[in-house]
Amino acid sequence: MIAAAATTLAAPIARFRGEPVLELPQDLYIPPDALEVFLETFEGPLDLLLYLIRKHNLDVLDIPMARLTEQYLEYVELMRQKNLELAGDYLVMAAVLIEIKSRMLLPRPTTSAQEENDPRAELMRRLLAYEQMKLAAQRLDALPQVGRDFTLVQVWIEQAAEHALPNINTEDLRQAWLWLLVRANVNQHHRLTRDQLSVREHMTQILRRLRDVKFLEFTQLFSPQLGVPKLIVTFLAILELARETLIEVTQQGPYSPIYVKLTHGLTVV
Amino acid sequence: MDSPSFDLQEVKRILEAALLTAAEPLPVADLKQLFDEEIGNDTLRNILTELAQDWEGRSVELVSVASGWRFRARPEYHRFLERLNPQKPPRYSRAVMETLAIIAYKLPVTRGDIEDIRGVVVSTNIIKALEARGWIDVIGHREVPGRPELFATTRQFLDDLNLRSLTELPPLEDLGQLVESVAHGAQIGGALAPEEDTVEATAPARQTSAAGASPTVN
Amino acid sequence: MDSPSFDLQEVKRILEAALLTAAEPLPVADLKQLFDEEIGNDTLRNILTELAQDWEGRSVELVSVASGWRFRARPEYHRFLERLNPQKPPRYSRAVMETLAIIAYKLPVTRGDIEDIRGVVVSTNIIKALEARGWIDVIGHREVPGRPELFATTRQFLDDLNLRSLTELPPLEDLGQLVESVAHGAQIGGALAPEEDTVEATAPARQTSAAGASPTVN
Repeated sequence: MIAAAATTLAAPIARFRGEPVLELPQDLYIPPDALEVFLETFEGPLDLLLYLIRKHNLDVLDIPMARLTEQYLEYVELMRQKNLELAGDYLVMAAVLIEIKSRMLLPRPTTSAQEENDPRAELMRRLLAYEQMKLAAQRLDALPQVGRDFTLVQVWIEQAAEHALPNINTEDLRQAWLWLLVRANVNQHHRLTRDQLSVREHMTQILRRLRDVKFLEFTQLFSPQLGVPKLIVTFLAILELARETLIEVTQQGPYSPIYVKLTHGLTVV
Repeated sequence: MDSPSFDLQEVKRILEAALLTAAEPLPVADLKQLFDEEIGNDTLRNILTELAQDWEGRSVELVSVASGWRFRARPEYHRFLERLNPQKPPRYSRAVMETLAIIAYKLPVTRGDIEDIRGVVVSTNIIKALEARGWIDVIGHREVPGRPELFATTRQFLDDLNLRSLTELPPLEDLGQLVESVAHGAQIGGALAPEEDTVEATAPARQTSAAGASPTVN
Repeated sequence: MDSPSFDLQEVKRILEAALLTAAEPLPVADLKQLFDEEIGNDTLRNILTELAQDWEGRSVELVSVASGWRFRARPEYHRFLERLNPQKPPRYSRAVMETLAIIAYKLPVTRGDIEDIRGVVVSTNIIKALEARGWIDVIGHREVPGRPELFATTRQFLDDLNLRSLTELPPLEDLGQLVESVAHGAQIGGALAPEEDTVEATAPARQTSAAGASPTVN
């Protein structure tokens, strides 16, 4: 896959400084199932550009804009075709590249210093600034980190036990979930949305109500005055509870009242 | 005593590191897991006793309590330690926070559900601590063999966190992007290192591949 | 050096008890409060250095970090300790680490500054995760329209990386080196160039290329 691409590429490329001698290599073929993963490895347009520059051995001080732009646009087109969620940032960069390319086609005034007016200067600066931070991030990540790479010492003091209780906030819970995510056990089906959460909250409320009374009539579980969304969520909660066999929903016959009770034999705590 | 097949000093150093960093007393059974070599219970207990002797005359001592071995500050030094103003309010351990997060986001859940997600056994102490705090309670039983208790967070939990409803908890969507590819890890990490511990697997893979990967570039 | 009016060994024992039991790093100012006698800062620092030397060659070491002095288990022993506690903090994704690096090296920065460098929008999740970890916080606002928040890394960030100050961060690659590494990325960049190995580690590694990709080329 990438290997194949890289091989086709490697052979024909000549390394003349800033001078694209060869055709654009036909190296963009990536098997469809790998494409998404491949593109996801880029942290944004600058990252993709740096990849292209390296891959094609371009000179960052003298970027051949036509080639780079063409390459870049092909990737963007690929992403578009694959309906990958294409961040606006990639399109903005496309526009920047095209603009630089067209400015370079214009005859330059011979009077002023060309170096300073090089339309590529800003792009180069950004690429290098990003590369610098990218490397810094890697080195930072390589530093030993508490918990991940070393543990702190904390010896017990007997009377420490009666100290104040810890306080937490909602961000702590988010952080805790992040830790959970790290372990492969938490996967797709543990993803939760707000809506599911609200269903789960209502499930709990229903269980709590049924805990206090033996059973309730179906309609008693609903509070129409609280609005339609609430009704729907309550209904979904009942369905979910029934699915998880936490409650039983019974009806003697058509049009007779529907009763909801905790699953048979459930000892109420 | 037969001559041990392991480096006694190194065993001591490892025991010391484990005991000094542990939040709870460590039973001998746990301590045995520290070593690649199989060390017998008696041998280990002898080494622990030796280690305790090494620490005699210092301000911290190694003691054996009901649930295992632990270091603790000697009572004579408490008066000094009290002079240090407690720097920060105490914090719950990660195990407690993870358990609480699972109950809050997945309620109603059984202990088994929590263990499925966390991948480790949930200690009774954690559940008790959260119940004692009034943050979780049992709202019923799941009708499966064993009839496990179903836990949910309470009104007080919401009050203490200043929330009106669970829906005000931070949404969890996209959290996956913050950690090193969990989703990919499952597929790719697997290819690189087949252990279940993806986290472990990704870390070294990165470094090694840096060297290996370079030629791909052109 | 004048002869101390205190029992040096006892001072060491008290320091040891305090540092071994502390939940947070202890600054010299706090450590001074431990003693009835007035001990000068320099004297105390000398004693701390001596104490650190006493611990050399063991599995636990006394280190000085941004907020003060603390004991930690040496990283070399982490692989043993991990066996007792399989819960690890996350290894953050590149997006998080790049954001963190920009804040650490360019602080104070606004979200806009970060986005300028990374070339992509910085998600709120990333900022929140770093704030929740206690590694960054808002230290003010830039006085421009919108008054964007200025972020900086915290002391805890330094502590957690076992650093005393930002100057101990790995140095930034200088511009000349960068031009080299980008220009000759194919030759020497491999070791430095991260995205190739990411590609290697993700896309191609899945099936063939771990074997196929890297060495075959040229």
